[in-house]
Parts: sequence; structure tokens; C-alpha cells
Amino acid sequence: MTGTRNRPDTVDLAGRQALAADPLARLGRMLEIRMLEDRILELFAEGLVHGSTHTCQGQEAVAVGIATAARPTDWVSCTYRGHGVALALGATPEAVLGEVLGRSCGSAGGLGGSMHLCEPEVGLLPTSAIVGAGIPIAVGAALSAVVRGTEQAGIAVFGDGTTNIGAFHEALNLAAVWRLPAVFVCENNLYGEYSRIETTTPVQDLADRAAAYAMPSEVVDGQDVTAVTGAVARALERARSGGGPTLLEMKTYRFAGHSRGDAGRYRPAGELQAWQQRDPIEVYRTALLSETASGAVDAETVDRVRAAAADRIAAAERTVLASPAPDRPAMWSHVTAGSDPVTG
Amino acid sequence: MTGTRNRPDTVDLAGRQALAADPLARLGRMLEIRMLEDRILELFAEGLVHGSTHTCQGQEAVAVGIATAARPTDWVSCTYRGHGVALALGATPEAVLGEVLGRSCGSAGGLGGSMHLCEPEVGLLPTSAIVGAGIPIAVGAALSAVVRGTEQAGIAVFGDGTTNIGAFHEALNLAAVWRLPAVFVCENNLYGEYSRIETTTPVQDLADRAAAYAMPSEVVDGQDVTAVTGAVARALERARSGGGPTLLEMKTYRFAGHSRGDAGRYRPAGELQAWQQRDPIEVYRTALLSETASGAVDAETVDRVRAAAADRIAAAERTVLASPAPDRPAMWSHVTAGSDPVTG
Amino acid sequence: MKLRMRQAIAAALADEMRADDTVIVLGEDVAAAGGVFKATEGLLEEFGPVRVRDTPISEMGFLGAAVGAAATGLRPVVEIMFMEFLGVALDQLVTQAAKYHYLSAGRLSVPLVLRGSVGAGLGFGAQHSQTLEHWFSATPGLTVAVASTPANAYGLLRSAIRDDNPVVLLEPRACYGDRGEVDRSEAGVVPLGVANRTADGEDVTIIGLGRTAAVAQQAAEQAGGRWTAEVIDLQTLVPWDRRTVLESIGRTRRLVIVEENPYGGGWGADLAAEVSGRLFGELAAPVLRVTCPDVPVPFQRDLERAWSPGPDVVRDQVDALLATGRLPQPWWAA
Amino acid sequence: MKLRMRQAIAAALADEMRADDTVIVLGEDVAAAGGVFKATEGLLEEFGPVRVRDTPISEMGFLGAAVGAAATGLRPVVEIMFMEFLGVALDQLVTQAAKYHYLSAGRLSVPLVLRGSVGAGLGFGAQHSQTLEHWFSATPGLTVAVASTPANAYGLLRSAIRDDNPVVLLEPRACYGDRGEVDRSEAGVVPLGVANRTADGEDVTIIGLGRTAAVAQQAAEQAGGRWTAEVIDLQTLVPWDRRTVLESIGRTRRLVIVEENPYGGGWGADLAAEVSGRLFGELAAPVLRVTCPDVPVPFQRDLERAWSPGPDVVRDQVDALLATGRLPQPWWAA
Ligand SMILES: Cc1ncc(C[n+]2csc(CCOP(=O)(O)OP(=O)(O)O)c2C)c(N)n1
Ligand SMILES: Cc1ncc(C[n+]2csc(CCOP(=O)(O)OP(=O)(O)O)c2C)c(N)n1
Ligand SMILES: [Mg+2]
Ligand SMILES: [Mg+2]
Repeated sequence: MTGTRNRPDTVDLAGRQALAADPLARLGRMLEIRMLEDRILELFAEGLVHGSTHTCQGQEAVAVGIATAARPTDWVSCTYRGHGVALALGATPEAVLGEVLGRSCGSAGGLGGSMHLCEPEVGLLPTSAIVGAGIPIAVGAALSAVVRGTEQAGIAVFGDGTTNIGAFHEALNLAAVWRLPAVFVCENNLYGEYSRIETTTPVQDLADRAAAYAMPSEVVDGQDVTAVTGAVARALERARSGGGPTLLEMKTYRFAGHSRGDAGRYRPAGELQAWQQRDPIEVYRTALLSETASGAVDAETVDRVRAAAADRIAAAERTVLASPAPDRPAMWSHVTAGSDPVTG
Repeated sequence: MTGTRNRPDTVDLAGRQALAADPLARLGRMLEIRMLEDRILELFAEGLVHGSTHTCQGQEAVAVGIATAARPTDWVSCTYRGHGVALALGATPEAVLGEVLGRSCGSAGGLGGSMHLCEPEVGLLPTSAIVGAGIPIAVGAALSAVVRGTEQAGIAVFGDGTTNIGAFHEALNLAAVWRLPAVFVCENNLYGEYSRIETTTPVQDLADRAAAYAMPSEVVDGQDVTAVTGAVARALERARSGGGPTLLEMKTYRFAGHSRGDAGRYRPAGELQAWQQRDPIEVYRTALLSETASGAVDAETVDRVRAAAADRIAAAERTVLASPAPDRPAMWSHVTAGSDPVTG
Repeated sequence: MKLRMRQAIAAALADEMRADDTVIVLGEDVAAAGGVFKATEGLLEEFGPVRVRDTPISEMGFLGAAVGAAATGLRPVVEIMFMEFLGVALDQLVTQAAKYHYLSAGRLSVPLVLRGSVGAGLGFGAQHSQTLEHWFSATPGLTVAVASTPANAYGLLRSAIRDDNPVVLLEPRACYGDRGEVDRSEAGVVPLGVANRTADGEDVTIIGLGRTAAVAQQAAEQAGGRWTAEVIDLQTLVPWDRRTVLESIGRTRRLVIVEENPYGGGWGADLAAEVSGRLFGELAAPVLRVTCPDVPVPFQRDLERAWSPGPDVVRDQVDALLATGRLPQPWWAA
Repeated sequence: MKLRMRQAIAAALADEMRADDTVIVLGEDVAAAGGVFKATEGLLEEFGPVRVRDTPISEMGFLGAAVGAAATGLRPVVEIMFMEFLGVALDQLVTQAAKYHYLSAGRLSVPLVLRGSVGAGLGFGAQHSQTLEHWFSATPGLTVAVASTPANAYGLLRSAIRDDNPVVLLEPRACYGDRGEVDRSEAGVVPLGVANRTADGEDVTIIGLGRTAAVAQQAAEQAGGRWTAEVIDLQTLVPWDRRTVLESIGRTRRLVIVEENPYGGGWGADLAAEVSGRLFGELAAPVLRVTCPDVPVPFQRDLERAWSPGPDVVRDQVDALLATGRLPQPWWAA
């Protein structure tokens, strides 16, 4: 792509692969996500972010749990709130921040923006800005695996409010009736934009909706990366062994607003604070420190991981800020694929 | 409308109102539906029907049960398989057959065709040729009643295959979360076109899908007009008293093919015959004859009702065949409403 | 009074809701939050939760409900937050609502207004920045209007609500914050189907729509006396105001259309085709369409700005047209 | 060999499926029943249920699945039984598939074919009879082709399947039963983006698309020697074949476009606008669009037939154009 030949790596496959083996890698990745999201909101406040951006502070355990359980060859569809999932899967902070800031080093070369990340090498399909659109697309990736005879799965990540849109219903039904290797991960963060779930949705546990497709489901503690990893691993195991799809509801919370600029005033007093008590990073740090059996993790190690994450994000920011915007011809560079008469 | 000023009545409100009071009216209406549908297939074979047509033989009890329980002021949305529902609600056979044959005496003046019937005076919204489209529209009629403060309900009639489309999901969720006076009547006739339900749908009882909306539901014997009437009446009672919507699954069967020309060869041997043992007209006739308590209904009376139905349909056919096709200006007559500058 | 466009929209809704109990407002976050773009602010407070409703994320569901409500006695105004979202619900508008009057032999009408934000300029990227007029074309029964100022946003919306047919009102998102004078009396109601001539001139007629109305105007102002233009804000795209347009070109004998959409399939082709045909032999130059290039809307700030033709681009294209009497190269190829 | 158009389509699918294991077919009743219009007959038997799949009634679901499958290694061909059904699923085609290549910085492509039956003539009524080309316009990334004969249905479909981009193939339903010669060798592959000149002549170029290709041809044959026409079957609408069209008009200096859609928003406007502009001063007559009137497709047999212009109507309109050098009244007003 024009202007992106010498761009920094957009994926870190080794880092992705480390997640499954190394608890500290998981902690580190959650920290990187948190730090990058915080930084993005600051950069937004400084006027460096064009357009809108949707961050996922508070939901890091879901992203990292999925990436830990899944293989890099599995396909994942996600949404505009996709920075965390992208980073967890192995997109580099340069790819994510670069895209948010519209630089040629970004995932889409700066042509997509915050809502549009894509890193096929680690399984990330283009994140979609249309609610629900990614769900049937992940089902299609699962179908593709079946037809091509691979062990891949298709994983759709989406929000609670999204369970009210038709695409959710059609996709789950299709995956169930075709028994496809698909996993549906609903991040129930209690809000769709500014609307609380109970004002739009008459059921409490969204996992219950799986029954409409005779599909197994689980309610999962979305603040506990180990619980998330376990549930996703079980669902993937079922998927790969021909047992069909699973709906997982991750109970979680977004600590920031729906998008830049939203102060979240529609939240009842104290709600955010209560959830912050279950900050997924703290939850995991505490778990690691108390795992006396393993013994390997002490407070110092955690601090080291934290510092490394901060360095990583700071380095990425420097790289990105030094990276050029796409040049004008880039606008025309990937409209159509191939060199048939049509695309000329 | 051009060319339709002197057309025969398109509704028979008295006949509609008789359904609730008079069992013989219900029997008669079922017979009229059966006879008209049979006649339409014959006329099709004779080359008199342009386009396609979808008949509902075997499903008459659903149509008549709904019309018996509902008020003429309730709004009903239905589908391309809508002749029976239209007749049950009080559309005249002239309006239905006229539309099927493209005559100006038809419901839409011959501009709509078999899939497009509409009689607002008896609550029939335009039947839709798009699967699922009528479901949110009926929800809107229910919303309208709430806003205007009337006692009306919105009733959506649709098929089993339609429970897999997004509009079904979105409409039921919306009605539930707003607690609207809506009733969802699913005619589960086991097939969507040529596909058997289990090839497209992973649950057995579609009524179970109501749980995804915390909505009450019932599985109903769709061959028994009394059972249908009772279930719809209960749902309407709930709707009107602020109890919100209900999903009713009518177990039924279409005796004919999906549409004209379909011989239904995809059906397992014996299936049709087994269902014909539960012909809704026979079921009801038997019930009436065995109601010794009432004593009023004997075989002769039934014969009289049957003969009257046959006469009614024959008369309608004569009227329709003598009725003109719409003239050419009719094509332009109802594109836009009113006389604002736009439609001027 | 001076209002921002978003406030003018809320004012039009409030004024019609006061006058007519059957007007209701539906959409995602339109009630408690007053709309993501604050174009429905204050309505919940004044008209209450029965008439002003936050919906689930279910465009097919609530647009369909609005169709049903419209057919049975209400005048619903539906907000589609970004017009792209209608891609999951188009059926209800074009296949149901637009055909209901026809298929009911004139016995039902669907006085529905679909308001949606459109257009580029705010960095929302390829799936949230299009104008999408073409989704609403070739659909007999549907009226399509496009706001460009607080005044016509107000006036067109009031007309749309009163109209007995489904009307789409496109609202350029980049203009929501624009301030301008709004007349809230009957005189401020802008009829559908009527264009607005915003400048007089002699050499060329420049037509804009939505955000390009101002671009057209500014291009004319930048001509530096080399030429003068009649500028027309089309306001209603379907049906477009043939009288105003043809009369103007009758005077200027040249037409330039400024569009915020790709060249292929853009709304200007309809006008260009008809004007070229009807005024064959009478034009002093070919009809020129100044559009965006045929690529998805790029996100990056400078590219997004470069994607849609600004006043300077339009002015240069007009210069070239007048100088040569022939179509210039597309501006992006120049 | 001689095939009906529906058989030609099934043959193209089978031939590509034999050559390429990644080609799959999805749609409602396309497998066991061989398609409602029998355009996929025999595929299930030959290629089995993994590659040939009956779907639930879930256009958004299975079209979306096709997009995902296409992005991850397959070449899905989706049947949309009647193109109106895409009104519940348009998002997946135009907002997802068409933009995936762009939004992946060229790293993913979506070799998806969406086949759908279109058009009037068979009495399916207002919601099942439109051609709907406009839904696919103004969408960079999307290619749109329209079949008119067994030969080009076969050849365009094979090209579409091989193309790495999403391609829409519109199939006029009324032509499914037409019989014609089909060359199943490589020579029978019809490239996208190339029009087909089907007759030579001197006085006028007549362009048709889909069902109107034959109407254009027949109109020319009915001219009775008063004039002769070059007839062009456009075959691909996006991108249309500028070379063939402009060269032809360079010879004839007159263009008539025959469209099976309403006048407002019909596909011909794009061509008419561009031709009028590019050949300004070189045309001997205004570009004439012969379209259907701006009303929903009426059901009744005679009205439906009257709705779309037949050869006689086109011939009369050309007569009038040549006689006066001006646009005639629309034929329905005449
Ligand atoms: C079809 C569609 N409708 C509406 C929107 C606007 N929108 C963007 S995000 C959002 C809320 C989604 O809520 P949820 O699914 O809970 O996800 P979250 O943002 O909480 O992660 C809405 C309504 C959209 N992008 N697409
Ligand atoms: C959106 C849409 N998709 C597909 C169709 C084609 N179609 C017409 S009827 C039908 C089957 C519907 O089955 P079901 O809901 O069971 O109703 P039934 O015909 O059995 O009454 C299908 C697929 C359509 N009309 N609309
Ligand atoms: Mg949420
Ligand atoms: Mg059925």
C-alpha cells in the first residue's frame, strides 16, 4: 500500500502466542490495553484524534481471555470498541494507535480510523462500525473452516445492546442449525450507548437467549481473565469437536463513556465505583500474587510488567507520532482487488 | 379509485361480527376459505391467474380463530398466504378473488395481486410479500393504540420459517420491552417453501422462542378453531389489560403446495394424509355435531352451511369474472397521498 | 431566533408535537439523552415517554413499528442516527412504507418521517460518512429532502411531518452545529418540492444539496468577478424542483452540480441527464458534475477533507468549464 | 449447447465448482429443490451438502456468512431469490463486503457473488418485480452485471465467480426460461466491464440492459428501414463500458437508453449525463431515456405489460426523436 512499505510491524505473533503460556503476558497485555486506551482519551482531549473513538477500559479481561484461549488462526470479528481485542489478538500498539490517529502505520493505513482495525495474520477481521454486522461474518469464517476442512473457529465479539438486532438472531440460528464451529462472545457492559440494558431488553441474562437456538451458553465473570479464558476454551473445544456453537455472556463494565466526550452521566451514582472494585487488572494481579503455589509472582515482578507495558505504549506513541499520514494516492489504493478489467 | 366506484363491497362487517356469536358462522367461514382456495388453484390451472398464489387449505382454523377472538378494530398484519385471514376478518370473497384475478373489484383494485390484500375497515393491514415485514408493523399498530389511548391490539400472523428472520426477533423484543398490546401468531405448518422446519430451525416448539423476550407463549392446536379462539382471546385479554405481548404457536399444516404449481414432493409419504385426518373443518364439524348439549347442530344444518358457503363462493366468482380489469390510469392513482405540492 | 441546526430540528419537532398529538418520536437515545447529536433535546421532558421513545438497537423493528403506527393514526418521526444503519432496515421504508398507499388502493397512508444524519467531514470513517441518497431513489411513493441550514432543517421537517406520505429528511451531520436565523411561525415552513435560489448571477447555475449548498455558494463568492452564478439549494431531491432549475438555466445556459457522493451513481446524474436532454441545443456548455472520487470515505483528516470538493475545487472547475466550453478532467485527476 | 438461462446459470456454477473447490453456493431452497427458479439444479447432487446449502430465511445471516467465508478463503455464490429481499440485508453487501478490501489495507478481499432475480413480467406484484440497480450504485468496491441471455448469464457468472471483488449479478426472472446457445469453454466466459454490440446501424445507438437488451434489439428490427441502430447490451452496469458506448455514439451521434425502472433514479441517468457531457456539441439529438413510469409495478397482467416499454414504444420514441431532434413526451403521456 502506498506509503506503508516501511511501516512498523502491525502484528506481534510471538507476543500473542505467549499469552497461553505465560500469566504475566496476560497481565502485561491487559495493562497495555488499559494504558493505550487511557492515552487515546488523553490524545483526544489534546485534539489529536479526528472523529470519534470508543475505548474499552474495564473490559480488558474479556479481550485477553479470548486471545489466550483462541489460536491465531481462528478468525475474530469485533466492533468499533475493538482496540482491546485487537491488541489482545496481537495487533501492535503502533497498528492500533496509528489507525486511531490516521497514520500510515495504522492497521488500515490511516484510512479506517478508530472503528476500523484489521489484522488478518492474527485472525482479526475488519472491525465493524455497524452494530451486529460482525456476527454473521464470524459465522461465515466458521463455515469457511468447515468447507476447507481446517480446525479454525469463528469468534464474534459484540455488546449487550447488540443482542437486540436481527443479525444476532439470524447468525446464531444459522450457526446452530449448521452446527458450525462458532463462539459468540457477548460483552454485557450494561449499556448500549446511553441506554441501560433493562430499558431495551426484557431478559436479565443474555445467555438465556441461546435457548432460542438450542445452543449451550454460559454466564461468565468478565472481570476475571482466567474465567474468560476457561469459558472460551470450553466453547472452542466444543466447536472444534463438532459440538457446534456456544453463546458466552461476559458480565463486565466499561469504565469510560460510550465514546470520547461521553461523561456517562446516565449511570446511577456509585455504579462505576462498585465496578472499579472489580477492575480486571486488579483482580488478576491479586490472583497472581496470592497464587502462593506457583510462587513466581511477587509484587516486584508485577511492577516490572507494569513498567514494561508503559514503556511499550510510550514507544508506540513515539513511533506513531513520527509516522506520516497516508498520502493522497492512498485514497485510491485498495478500492478493488486484483487486476481484472474492472479494477484496471 | 379509478374504475372502482361501483365495485361490490370489499368487506362484510356483519359477517365478521357473527363469528364470535355463532359457531355455524365459524364453520361457514372455514368452508368459504377452503372452497375459495380450492377454486383459486383450479382457476390457476385454467390459466386465469397471473403470477403466483399461495393458498392456505388446512390452516383455516387459525384464520377463523383469530377473527373470532379479535375485534374488527384490532389491526392484523399477515403475509402472501393471506387469503384465509383476509376472508376470516371480513374481506369479501369478491375482494379476495378479485385481487387474485387482477380485477378492479379486488382489495387493491387489481394492482396488488394475490400477495397484497388490504381491508382497513376490518383491520387488515396490507399483507406483505416480504417474510417478516408485517411483524414490526403490527407492533407499530399496537404502539399506535397505546399512544392514542384506544383498546386496540396489533396482531401479526406469520409462518414458522419466519421465526428465523431478524424482523421477528426485533419486533418481539420491542413489543416486550414496551409491553405493547400485541399478539404474535405463528402458523407452524412445518415448511418454509420447500424446506422442512428442522433443516432451518434448531428448536422444536417455536413458542419456546418467546423466552428470549421474557414473553408468555402457548403451543396451540391449530386445527381446532375453538382452541385457537381461546388462545388468541387469552392473549388479547392480556394485551388489553396491560400485560404485554404473547407468542402463540399454532401447530398446523398446509394441505396444498407452497405456491401454485408446487406439488409438495419434498414431503415424507403419508404426512399429508395424516394431517388430513385432522382437517380443521372436519374437526370442527365433528365437535359441533357431538355437542349434544347445544343440540342445535345436526348433519342437515351442516349441509346447509356447506351449501351456503358454496353458493357464496360461486356468486363471488360470477361477480368477479364479470368485473373489469383496472383501466390504465389506475396505475397512477395511488402512488402518493394528499394534494401537497409533491403529489400535486 | 438564532438556532443551531440541531436545535432547529428539535424546535420543529416540538412545534409540530404541540400542534398535533399524533406526532411521536422514536430512535436510539433520542429521549433521555436528547439524541446523540442533540437534535431531539427537550422533547422527552415536554412530551413524555409515551410520545418520545428510546428504542432498542433494532432499526428494522422500530422503523417497522413506525410504519405500522403511521398506517394506523400516528405521525411518527424516526431518527436513524447515521444513515448507513438503514442498511439493516431499508425494506420497511422502500418496500413497505412507500408502497402501502398503492397497495391499499389509497385507503391507508403512511405519514412517516425518517430523519437521518449523513455525510462526511467529522472523521467517522467509511461506514458512517456517506450521504446515500441513492438508496431512496427509484422508489415511487417516497419524498426525499435534504437540509442545509437551520432554517430549512426547521422548515422542511415541519412540512415532512405534515405530509401524508413517507418523507426522508437527510441531515448533514457536519452542519448540526451551524447557527442561523429560524422563523418559527408558519412562514418558516419550507414546502417540499421547492428549491431555494440563494444567489443571483449570469454565467452559470450552480446547484448544491445539503452540505454542498454552502460549497456552491462559497465557490460563487470566490469567483473574483470572473463570472457570476445563480446558486440553488435544491432542498428536495425527490421530486426536484424542475421549474426553478430550468428557469435558472434558461437564463444562465450553464449548469454545474456539486455533490457529496461518488461520481458513479451520484444524485446529480438525474438532473444532468434531464437538463441536458430538455435543453438540448440551448446550453452554452455541457452540464458539469463536481463530485467526490469513487472511493470509500477515507478517515484521515486531510484525506477526508480532500475527498469532497470544496469551494476552491468547484471554482476551479467552473473556471475551466467557462474557459473551454468543455468538461474539465475530474478535479482529482487534474 | 442450447440451454435455458436457468440451466446456463447452473452450468456456470457447476463448471466453476469443478474447477475450484472453494466455490460454494448458499441460498433459500437452492440445494434440495435446486432453486425456486431451478437455477441451481443438480448442484447438491454433484457437490454435496457441504458446498451447496439450503439456508434458513435469514438474508442478513447467510449473506453475512458469505462475506465472512469470502474473506477467509472461499468464493461463495449467494442466491437472493427476489432482489427485493436484499432490503433486509443490504448492509452486508454495501457497507461490509464492498469496503472490506479498503478497510483491510488490501489484505483481505471478498470474492463474493450475489445473484438475484429481478424484474417484472411474471405477475409477482409490487414487492417482487423491481430491478433495483440503484441499490448497488454509488458503492465503490462493488461490480454490478446484468444477464440478458443464456450465453451472457453463463459467461458473466463465471467471470463474477473468478473476480476477487464482490460482484452482483442481476438475472431478469422473465428470461430464466429463454433458450440459447451457450459455449461452456473458456471462450464462453464474458468479461466484466465489457458491453456487447448486438447490431450495427447508422442513425442511433440503443442501449439496453437485462430484459431491455432484447427490447432494444426488437425495436431496431421494427424500424422498418426508417432508421438503423447500433444496439448495445451493456452487460456490466458498474463499471460500464465507456469505450464501446462512446465509440458507437461517435458513429451514430444519437443515444437512446431503454430501462426497466422508474424514470427518477433509473440507471440510465448516469450514462445519459456522462454521454451528454462528454459529447457536448457532437450529438445530433438529445440523449433519450425510455423508462417505466414512476409508479410501483402494477400486478394486473395488461397493466404490468404496459408498465415497461416494449419494442413498439421504443420504436415510436426513436421515430419521434429522429423526426424532431428533440425529446418526445414520455411515452405514457403521449
Ligand atoms: C445498526 C446500528 N445501529 C446503531 C448503531 C449506533 N451504535 C453504535 S454503538 C451502539 C451501542 C451498542 O451497544 P452494545 O452492543 O452494548 O456495545 P457496547 O458499545 O456497549 O460495547 C449503537 C447503538 C450502529 N453503529 N449500528
Ligand atoms: C425476506 C424474504 N426472504 C425470502 C422470501 C421468499 N419466501 C416467500 S414465502 C417463504 C417461506 C416462508 O415460510 P413460513 O414462514 O413458514 O410461511 P408459510 O409460507 O409456510 O406460510 C419464503 C422463503 C421472502 N418472501 N422474503
Ligand atoms: Mg454494551
Ligand atoms: Mg411454514
